[in-house]
Amino acid sequence: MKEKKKHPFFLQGAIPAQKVADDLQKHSTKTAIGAHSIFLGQVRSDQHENGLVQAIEYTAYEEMALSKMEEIREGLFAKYELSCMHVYHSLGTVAVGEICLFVFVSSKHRKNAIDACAELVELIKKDLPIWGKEIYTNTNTTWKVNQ
Amino acid sequence: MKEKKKHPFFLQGAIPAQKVADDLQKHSTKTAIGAHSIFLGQVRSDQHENGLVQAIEYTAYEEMALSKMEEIREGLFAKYELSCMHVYHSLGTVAVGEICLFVFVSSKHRKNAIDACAELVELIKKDLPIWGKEIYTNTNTTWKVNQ
Amino acid sequence: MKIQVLFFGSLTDHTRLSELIMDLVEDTNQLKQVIMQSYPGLKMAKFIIAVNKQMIQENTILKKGDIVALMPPFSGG
Amino acid sequence: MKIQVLFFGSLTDHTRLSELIMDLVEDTNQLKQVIMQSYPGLKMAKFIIAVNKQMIQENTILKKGDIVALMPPFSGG
Repeated sequence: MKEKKKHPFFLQGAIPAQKVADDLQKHSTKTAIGAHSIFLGQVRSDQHENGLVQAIEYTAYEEMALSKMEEIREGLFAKYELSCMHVYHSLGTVAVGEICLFVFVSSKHRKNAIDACAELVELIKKDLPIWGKEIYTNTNTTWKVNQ
Repeated sequence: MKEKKKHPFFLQGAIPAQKVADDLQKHSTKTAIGAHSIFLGQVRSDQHENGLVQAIEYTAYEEMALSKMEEIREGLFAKYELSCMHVYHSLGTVAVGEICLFVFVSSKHRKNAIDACAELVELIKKDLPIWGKEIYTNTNTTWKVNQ
Repeated sequence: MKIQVLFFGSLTDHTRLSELIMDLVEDTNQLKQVIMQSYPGLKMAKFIIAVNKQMIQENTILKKGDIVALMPPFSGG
Repeated sequence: MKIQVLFFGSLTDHTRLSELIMDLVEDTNQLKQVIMQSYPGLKMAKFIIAVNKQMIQENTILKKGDIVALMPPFSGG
């Protein structure tokens, strides 16, 4: 564990695009870093038989998600040579076109950041107790299913 | 080719962190996008036998790089289902801690964006006629060698 | 002390509540039986169980104060 | 019309120039010979050649107006 500072993991509502620039800027003093790999999840306006998605409402088993996220984080720091890792997930309503997931992994050489970021995104989808409910323009709702 | 608009590929000096937020924000109206994969290259303060890196000075065979980049772009659009792809590389001097490469790939589902972004970064390093000269704090210089 | 049961995601469409307190039962299999009597909609639902934030695969003995979470497939991200 | 020769990256440490115009030569092998006579430092340098922005692997016939680039290993990104 190279970094001890605690960030919140869950953010209420959409993650502002500006946060990506602000967080990136903070890393300019970490001059051992050579590569940043970032993943952003954006809410899509999917057309389902029940209607057109206009937002997703996220809920979570927060305590379990945080403890599971800590496990994932430690596993990836053990597996890859990383400088730092930051992850944010929305809770509550995120409208179409807005960001609901922000994953940010930095390392000295690119391969570690890229591979760890890709693996982290899969683990977040697979292992974290978070649920999205799709809200349609016609006010119908359906629980999201991950692919 | 889903996108025809032409961006510059080479930017003079460092790429501002703010550009990442601005470019991301522009994609909020593209509501078919579900995933953005971003890679950023940051200049490291490596310690070499000749000294401590304080900046990299980039030069390129610009015409060839642009034509090669167009080939790479078309190849990736043919191979992956992508919504858009933006790439920026610095020319001239980029100081330690600053960004010299910004790769931004978006798609409906995450796998395409993540895989295409990773492949694109490798192709940029391998196939584009760009050279970095490391400038040391003691004013020595050495030509960078990619790993 | 009793057992706290948490419901998440689509399961709350069947239970209309996200949390309940029930008397101690033997194990998670018995807990499922009791819960499904009250909320028969859960019989058709797909879910996994966590006891004290640890996912379990098999029937698990319960003790006073345990927190049992019923969770449908995750869909974060 | 002659041939334009471009030098990039570390090669310019040997040539002290980034571009020169020379009389037409037969092919890229002959071009290398001529260039290396003027800039013997290039004999030890590792480089690849592009003719009109296309990388070449083998000796290539040159014609008037061709642009030949001598490029050391790339180190962008």
